[in-house]
Amino acid sequence: MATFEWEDVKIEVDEDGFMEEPDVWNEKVALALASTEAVDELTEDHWKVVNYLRDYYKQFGIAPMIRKLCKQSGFTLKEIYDMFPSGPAKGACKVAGLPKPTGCV
Amino acid sequence: MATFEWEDVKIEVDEDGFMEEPDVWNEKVALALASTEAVDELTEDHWKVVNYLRDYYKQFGIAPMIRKLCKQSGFTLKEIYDMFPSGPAKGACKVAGLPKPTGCV
Amino acid sequence: MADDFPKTPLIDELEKGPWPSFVTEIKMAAKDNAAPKDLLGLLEQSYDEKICHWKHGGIVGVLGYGGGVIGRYNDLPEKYPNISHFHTMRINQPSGWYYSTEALRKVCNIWEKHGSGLTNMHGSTGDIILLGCTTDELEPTFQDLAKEGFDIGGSGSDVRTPSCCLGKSRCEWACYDTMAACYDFTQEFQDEIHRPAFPYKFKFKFSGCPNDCVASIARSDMSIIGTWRDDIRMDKDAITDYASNGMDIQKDVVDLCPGKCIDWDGKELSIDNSSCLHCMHCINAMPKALRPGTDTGACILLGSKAPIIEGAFLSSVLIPFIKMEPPYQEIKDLVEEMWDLWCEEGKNRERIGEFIQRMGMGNFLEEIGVEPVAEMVAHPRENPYVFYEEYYEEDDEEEDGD
Amino acid sequence: MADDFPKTPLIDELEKGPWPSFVTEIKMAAKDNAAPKDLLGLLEQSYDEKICHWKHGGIVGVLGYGGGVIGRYNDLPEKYPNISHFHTMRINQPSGWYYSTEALRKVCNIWEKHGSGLTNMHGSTGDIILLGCTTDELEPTFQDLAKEGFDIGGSGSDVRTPSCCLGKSRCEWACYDTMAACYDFTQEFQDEIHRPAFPYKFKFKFSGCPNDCVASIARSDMSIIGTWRDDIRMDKDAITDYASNGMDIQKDVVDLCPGKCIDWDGKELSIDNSSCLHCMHCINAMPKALRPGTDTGACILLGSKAPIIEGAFLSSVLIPFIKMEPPYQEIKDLVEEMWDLWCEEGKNRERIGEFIQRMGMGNFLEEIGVEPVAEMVAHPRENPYVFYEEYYEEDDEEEDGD
Amino acid sequence: MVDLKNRITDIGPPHYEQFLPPVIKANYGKWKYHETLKPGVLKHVSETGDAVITVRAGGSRLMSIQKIRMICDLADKYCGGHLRFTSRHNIEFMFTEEEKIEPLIADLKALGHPVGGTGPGITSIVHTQGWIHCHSAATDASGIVKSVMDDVIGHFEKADLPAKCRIALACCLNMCGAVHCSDIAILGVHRRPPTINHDTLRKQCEIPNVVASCPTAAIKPAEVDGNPSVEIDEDRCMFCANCYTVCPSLPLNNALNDGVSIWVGGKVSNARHEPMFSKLAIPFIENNPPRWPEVVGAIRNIIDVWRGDANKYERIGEWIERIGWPKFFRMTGIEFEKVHIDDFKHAGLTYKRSTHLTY
Amino acid sequence: MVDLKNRITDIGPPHYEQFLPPVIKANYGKWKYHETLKPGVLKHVSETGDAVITVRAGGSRLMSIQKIRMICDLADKYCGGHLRFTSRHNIEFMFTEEEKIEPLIADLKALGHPVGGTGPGITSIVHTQGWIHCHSAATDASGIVKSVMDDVIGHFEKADLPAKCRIALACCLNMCGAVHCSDIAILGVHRRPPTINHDTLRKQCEIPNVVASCPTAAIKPAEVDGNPSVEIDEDRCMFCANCYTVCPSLPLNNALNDGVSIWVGGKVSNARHEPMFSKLAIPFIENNPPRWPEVVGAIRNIIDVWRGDANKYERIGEWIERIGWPKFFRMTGIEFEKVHIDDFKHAGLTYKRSTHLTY
Ligand code: SRM
Ligand code: SRM
Ligand code: SRM
Ligand code: SRM
Ligand code: SF4
Ligand code: SF4
Ligand code: SF4
Ligand code: SF4
Ligand code: SF4
Ligand code: SF4
Ligand code: SF4
Ligand code: SF4
Repeated sequence: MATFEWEDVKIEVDEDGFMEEPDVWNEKVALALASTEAVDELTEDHWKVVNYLRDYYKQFGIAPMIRKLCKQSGFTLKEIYDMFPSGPAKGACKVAGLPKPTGCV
Repeated sequence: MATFEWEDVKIEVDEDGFMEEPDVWNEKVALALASTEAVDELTEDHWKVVNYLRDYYKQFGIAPMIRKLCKQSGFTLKEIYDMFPSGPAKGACKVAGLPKPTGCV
Repeated sequence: MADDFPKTPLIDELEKGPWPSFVTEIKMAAKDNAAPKDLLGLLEQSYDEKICHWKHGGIVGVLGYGGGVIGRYNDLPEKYPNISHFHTMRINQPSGWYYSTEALRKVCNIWEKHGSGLTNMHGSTGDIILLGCTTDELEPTFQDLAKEGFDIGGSGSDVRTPSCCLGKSRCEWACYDTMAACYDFTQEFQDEIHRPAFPYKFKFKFSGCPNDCVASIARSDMSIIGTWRDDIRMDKDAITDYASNGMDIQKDVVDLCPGKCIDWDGKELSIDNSSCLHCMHCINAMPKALRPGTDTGACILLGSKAPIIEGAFLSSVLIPFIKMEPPYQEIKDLVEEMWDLWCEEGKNRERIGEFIQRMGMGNFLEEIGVEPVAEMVAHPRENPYVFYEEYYEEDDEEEDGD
Repeated sequence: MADDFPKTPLIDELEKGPWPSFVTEIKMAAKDNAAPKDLLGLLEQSYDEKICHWKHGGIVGVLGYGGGVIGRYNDLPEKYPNISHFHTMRINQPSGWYYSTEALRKVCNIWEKHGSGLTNMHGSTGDIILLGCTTDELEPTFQDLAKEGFDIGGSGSDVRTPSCCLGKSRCEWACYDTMAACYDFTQEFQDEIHRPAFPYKFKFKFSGCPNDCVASIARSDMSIIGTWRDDIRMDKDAITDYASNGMDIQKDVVDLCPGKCIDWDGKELSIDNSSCLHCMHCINAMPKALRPGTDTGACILLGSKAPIIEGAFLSSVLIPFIKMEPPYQEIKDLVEEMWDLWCEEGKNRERIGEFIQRMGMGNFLEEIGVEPVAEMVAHPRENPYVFYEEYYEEDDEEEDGD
Repeated sequence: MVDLKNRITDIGPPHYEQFLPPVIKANYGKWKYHETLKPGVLKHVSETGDAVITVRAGGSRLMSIQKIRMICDLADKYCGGHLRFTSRHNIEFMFTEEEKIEPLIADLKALGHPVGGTGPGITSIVHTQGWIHCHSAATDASGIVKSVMDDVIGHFEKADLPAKCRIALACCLNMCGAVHCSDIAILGVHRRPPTINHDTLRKQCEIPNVVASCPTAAIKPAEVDGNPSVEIDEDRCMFCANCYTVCPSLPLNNALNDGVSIWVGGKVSNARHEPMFSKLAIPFIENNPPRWPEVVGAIRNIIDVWRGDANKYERIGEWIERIGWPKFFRMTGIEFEKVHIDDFKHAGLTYKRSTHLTY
Repeated sequence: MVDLKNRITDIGPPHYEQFLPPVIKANYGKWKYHETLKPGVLKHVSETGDAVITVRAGGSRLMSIQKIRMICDLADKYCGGHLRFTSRHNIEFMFTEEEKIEPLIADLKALGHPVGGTGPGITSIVHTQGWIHCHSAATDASGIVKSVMDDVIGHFEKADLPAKCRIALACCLNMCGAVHCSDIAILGVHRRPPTINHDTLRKQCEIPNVVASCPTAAIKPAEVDGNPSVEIDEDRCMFCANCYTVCPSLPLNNALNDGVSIWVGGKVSNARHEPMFSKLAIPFIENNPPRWPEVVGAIRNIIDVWRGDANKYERIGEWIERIGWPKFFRMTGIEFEKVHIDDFKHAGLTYKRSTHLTY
């Protein structure tokens, strides 16, 4: 466990930089986390992805499968990688404050 | 479908003498049906079996397995055959106004 | 009476041809009996409409018994009143299906008096099937038969009528006395045959050797199949005779031996009996030369059945070898043991084979107190999903159950 | 530096004995690098405590890729700080694992600069495994490697690094060019290798003949195994040589042929090629005399995997025979077809083999537009539970779907 | 009223010993070997030197008491009043004098009963009730059996096949004919999901049992017109009729859709190969009474192809195992279809998991 | 900051052609036959008359860059700067001059790398990470492998077995070593149900996925101390660790209970017999580092018994199929136990469904 600071944000993160306490997520935190994933700013498109992930997670308790994410958000996988260079799992889920994806490694 | 009459009881029965409308069952009907199954009178023991069958059916929507019937009612299978010579399925279930047992033939 | 037979152009076609005709049989019976006559009409109608006209179920019987009669009503009772009731009775055949004509004629007479005059000799479980009578005639038929020494067989969730190959009565290969064992078990379990109390049916079949002439491995919850443990008996001269009579021993015997344990050098046959799988093939092929050994007994297998519901099963080995001597107590004890378990934990309409599979054979064996042996499996497990039953706790000295 | 190695009496035992020692390798690397030194300590502790000290998961990677790096942290970072991060990178090996020393040395140099200096040559999927570096070094390592022409392989729910036997490069039996095909497919599916988007992993393995030297039938979702359709090529003189050199052709070849289609009369070998099962045995046994035919191609099978979760699978036949010619379009189209279906309907962590089994192979074939053929099954169904798909209604003229 | 006290019950079957022919009784357990004098005629020789001749006659299984009496007449005439039936409902006459063989065969012939059924041939077909007595039948039993036997009787009388060929018929998936392990099996199949009689279901059936009966979970409880009943997802139905067995209000019988499927390659004996299940060959043939020519033809075709290609002792399943299923389909001209591929519990194990293929 | 624009990506592996030794390149696709000059040394002859010698050296798989460089030195010295690795991580040196064979072997020996692994013998063990790199390992990989290879190296160098014997190791049920089809497989097993870290589970794991991950439905959602978590029915757990894979808060690793099981009789090739799965031989052996003598001994025993009884070309699974499993257990002295009997999905098909038994 480590503490990650960015501007006035100060959160606990694990070794991979995922939030330890997803409850304290807010939009500022998202910006802070984005900065670690080679995302310079969060555009409307970014937020669309982030919000979809958060909604899905709230409803089902799990992250959506990537195919579903693309379909529902309307972005191709390539576009998602363009937005989040470290990809939907490491990049987008981290920014969205979801638990660290497992299993699919 | 046929009509079966005994004393003042008059009920519709199928070819095997099982009630067509189990809802109209009452104790008098039980006596009437018993008369067709070589049961002369319904003793306390008979009623114990009949009532167990009815209760079980009401609760679970099925007739109990014979093993269960014996265990719960406290009678051996032999005793049940002594009471209901045509046996638990044909004899006791009929008297208790249950649907005709199937499948186990 | 023959001329008031119904018109049956379709099924009349089945009187043609060389094989014995069941239609002719029904007509024969119909000469003296109204029921078969109606049956002809009903059958013709089925042939015309391509559908059967029998209704589901029917629960009728004789007093004191819960099984042995299959109730049956047709769905056109006005049209075919003489078979509006048409129940069959299953009569327990004698071991090996041997009869005196005297006994058979008595059965015929009783059935002439009470029933349709039609039979199946025999049903596929093995009973004499008395095909068709009314509810009222069940009890009288039963009692008349009982007086002649016949009893009713099984139906419903009970022990079904056991059956056996003719075994020692006429077969040189019988490794135990199937007819005696079948009779003994049938008598032992009269109560279980007549008063259904199981989750589902239970069948015994006794075959004298692995040729399995009553198909026990495919059709019985407990299959008792004769076999031997010592060496195949061999008559060398008879082998030479087969060879000189033109038998291709290499091709027809050696190459087909599944144990790959026979050698034929053109003169002498030798068998590595320790690798023999007791399949019977070499013996079947050379009955005058080879015979099973003399340390004979049976292999006991469990669980075969038709496909409803988990799919068809073949029986599988429970006891690789056991001597078969009356009163077969060890086997009977085991049977009681497993019935207790099955009755306690089995689901409705769950055959014992399905039950074993659901609870796991290992657990089943443990419950009935039989040691697992490698003979029970075609091969050990392929998946690593092992229910190891104990584990150590950090502060344990001992092993701990979970 | 060697003298400040941790004390490792347990694992030191593994430096003894004739087989090359991985402990020695770690020590070699530890001479110039702190990470392997910590690894020695950690490993010794594991050996002492009989438990591993790596934590679950870790999600790290390089930019633009979703896979190819396995994140790993130890659970005693204070004690072993130099391996507190110890991620591995999977580097896509060249087809057939051929290298020039020049290229290999470059990889070594890069890994010396950025990583632990430890590798697996190779991982069991086939990659070069660069064993252990910190998060910060991932991207630089990747870019340095890329500059030398190397790229990262698969991990996660993507296409895994394809691999192949050496095929035509050195094997006389290769029925198609495995190395070319493997390279071609790898290039074709770069996106699918690097950006996980499937329900679960998907592996390709290419073997040149049924000997299957990359174990494709056991370890790949799609197994592409070379075979032939025409007659086995035969050099009669070479057969005679084998015989005269003492080979027992009857016992060692004929008797072991699973197609039972070889005859040997002591002089001539003849093969009934229409019954040949293309198992390779006779060819393996007499490489100088027999060879696969010349009408060669591949058999394509689907679905093998390790046991998690439905139990282990072997691949099963999808296309009994297909010519293997670049650009392999027919196969690639089929692959896309089935990925679409699997991605649409597959469950999370459901391999394609499990998916096929869950939806039924018949339905699967229908969806991907492949005709069922008898070659796909070991045998037709044994159970009668057939989903007949259409039935007639009473008032229909036509057949009706339900 | 029945006299409950003095009824005879639980006596079991008569003891077999009283029925044994004297030579059988005398040599019980002493038999040494046998030979086949001609198809349908066996001779068993005892250690004691005694021998018994057996003549096996084809039975029709469904027999009138009139016929049984005629058979008894023959047994009285030739066998001292003894006879037996076999496990496949043939009739066996046993005696010691070889010279009785031909007269008995002639008498049997006159009665319409062929002699045969031994050795590498076809014996009587194990079968079931069909339209004669069962409510569940998707086809008739006796009619098809008669039609097939009329066609293959030559193999009953001559025993001229590579090996035994056991045919069985069951008129529904309950498989009372135990067709699951036969060289050739004829199986009646329904192909239309049950129709629901909501009216009677309520009274006749135990809904939890009905729901539980369905192996594919196609049946769900439902309220219909205010009454408890069930609904069925027809796409999930594979026509096993288990629901019908436990509930009369769910009949599957349907004249337009019922018919017959053909299965091959099962066996029971342990001889050579272990016992095997029958496998699907022809998924569906429409009912075509009275003589089901398509079924008869299909079986004839399978037998002929097998007979032409198999080695001695090779039963149908063993033959197919040697040549492979693809060849079986090629040689018989039967089309391989989607439904041949298993999709029940063990389906995966039936997929071809090797490259052992012929082309 | 990384320069996102100018990064090189998706180039795939280098093309193999540039790495092929000249003789390989020249004769690509033209090979005619091969022979084995001695264990570990193959000679492939081309249609063109060319020939290539291959010397195969045992690799340790886990290699330092230092070692790789030394290997490269040898490849430079003998092979014009080319080398390859095999699908079982051995190292192959290829050249055309037979006289180089012995010097190369001597140099390899000096480096600690034995030559062999061809033909009917033992080659390198396919294995996995174990305590070197994986979180899931129930045993170490490299340590057992080294210990076993030290013991069986004779069969690597001599190829003196009835047939190939492929050994594989996987340190947990994920079976990255793909041990499911090996002649002998060593499999790390957990034997204690997961311990639940309720505290972290809430944050780290997707509970629906965790519940769904368990093949035996042992895991149920539960509230613990007011927080969502799961509970596990320990009796239903068979230690597959699938839950652990999807959720770090459910570790199964346990020093007291982890260990090794031994499996036999699998194969991959289609030669003779179709590919086969490995079957359970020894359910559990405790971890005994650093040299796991019980595991080494168990494998030695199986190899010796097989070697003593098998026919030429008979791999372990083929041998057992011939002699039968009962004999395998009798001959190896391994005890047959309850856990050998399958109780997973296809269990019924693994029961012995015939009387084909030896006594
Ligand atoms: C009469 C007989 C067929 C015949 O014509 O020979 C028969 C007839 C019936 N069988 Fe059977 N079975 C008959 C032997 C068999 C056999 C063969 C055997 O015993 O060797 C089997 C397959 C082996 C087995 O036990 O699995 C058999 C497997 C079934 C099944 C499926 C059982 C299963 O577990 O899969 C049912 C369904 C049921 O029990 O509800 C069944 C149910 C029935 C019922 C009672 C129909 C029903 O669901 O109510 C049939 C009554 C027909 C009628 O109206 O007469 N019958 N049944 C056979 C009994 C005659 C006798 O006693 O000698
Ligand atoms: C590195 C490697 C083992 C090795 O030492 O060689 C490996 C290592 C892991 N495998 Fe694997 N697998 C490796 C080849 C395999 C193979 C063999 C193959 O590809 O031929 C298999 C069996 C074949 C198959 O695909 O089924 C394999 C079947 C699994 C599974 C079970 C998959 C299944 O469907 O049953 C898992 C579990 C998972 O996916 O969550 C798994 C998961 C893992 C993970 C990622 C552990 C996890 O759950 O997170 C391991 C990371 C270890 C580490 O820390 O380095 N690994 N894994 C192999 C990859 C090296 C390479 O890229 O060359
Ligand atoms: C009479 C009968 C037993 C009984 O108690 O009724 C019987 C009697 C004999 N059987 Fe059988 N078998 C009888 C049903 C069976 C069955 C059961 C069945 O068909 O339902 C089988 C298992 C069939 C299967 O595997 O599907 C059976 C499989 C055998 C075999 C093994 C054949 C094989 O190669 O697979 C032999 C050995 C042989 O014929 O070489 C055999 C051999 C014999 C012998 C030679 C035994 C002897 O030494 O006397 C008997 C006369 C042979 C013959 O008919 O050619 N008997 N035999 C049955 C006659 C039925 C009938 O009327 O046709
Ligand atoms: C180099 C390699 C391919 C590669 O691209 O790397 C290879 C190369 C050859 N294999 Fe292999 N096989 C190689 C892995 C395999 C594998 C895969 C595995 O073990 O994981 C198999 C499947 C093993 C299995 O069935 O479990 C394999 C099953 C065979 C067979 C079939 C053996 C059998 O009887 O079952 C042969 C034929 C033979 O040896 O007679 C064969 C034959 C050959 C030949 C003779 C082919 C040829 O003509 O060149 C090659 C040298 C033989 C030798 O080693 O004795 N190769 N071979 C692999 C060497 C691995 C190693 O370092 O030991
Ligand atoms: S099973 Fe064996 S003992 Fe019984 S009749 Fe058949 S061959 Fe004879
Ligand atoms: S009984 Fe069967 S296994 Fe035994 S020797 Fe004879 S043919 Fe071989
Ligand atoms: S799989 Fe066949 S073609 Fe490839 S290396 Fe092995 S033997 Fe040669
Ligand atoms: S390849 Fe195999 S099946 Fe074909 S002839 Fe050779 S040994 Fe027989
Ligand atoms: S097979 Fe079916 S239809 Fe035929 S008798 Fe048995 S239960 Fe009735
Ligand atoms: S016939 Fe079988 S599958 Fe169809 S609804 Fe009834 S029980 Fe279910
Ligand atoms: S087998 Fe298990 S422990 Fe070993 S590397 Fe693979 S996932 Fe890790
Ligand atoms: S280890 Fe496997 S069986 Fe045990 S709880 Fe976890 S997922 Fe379930």
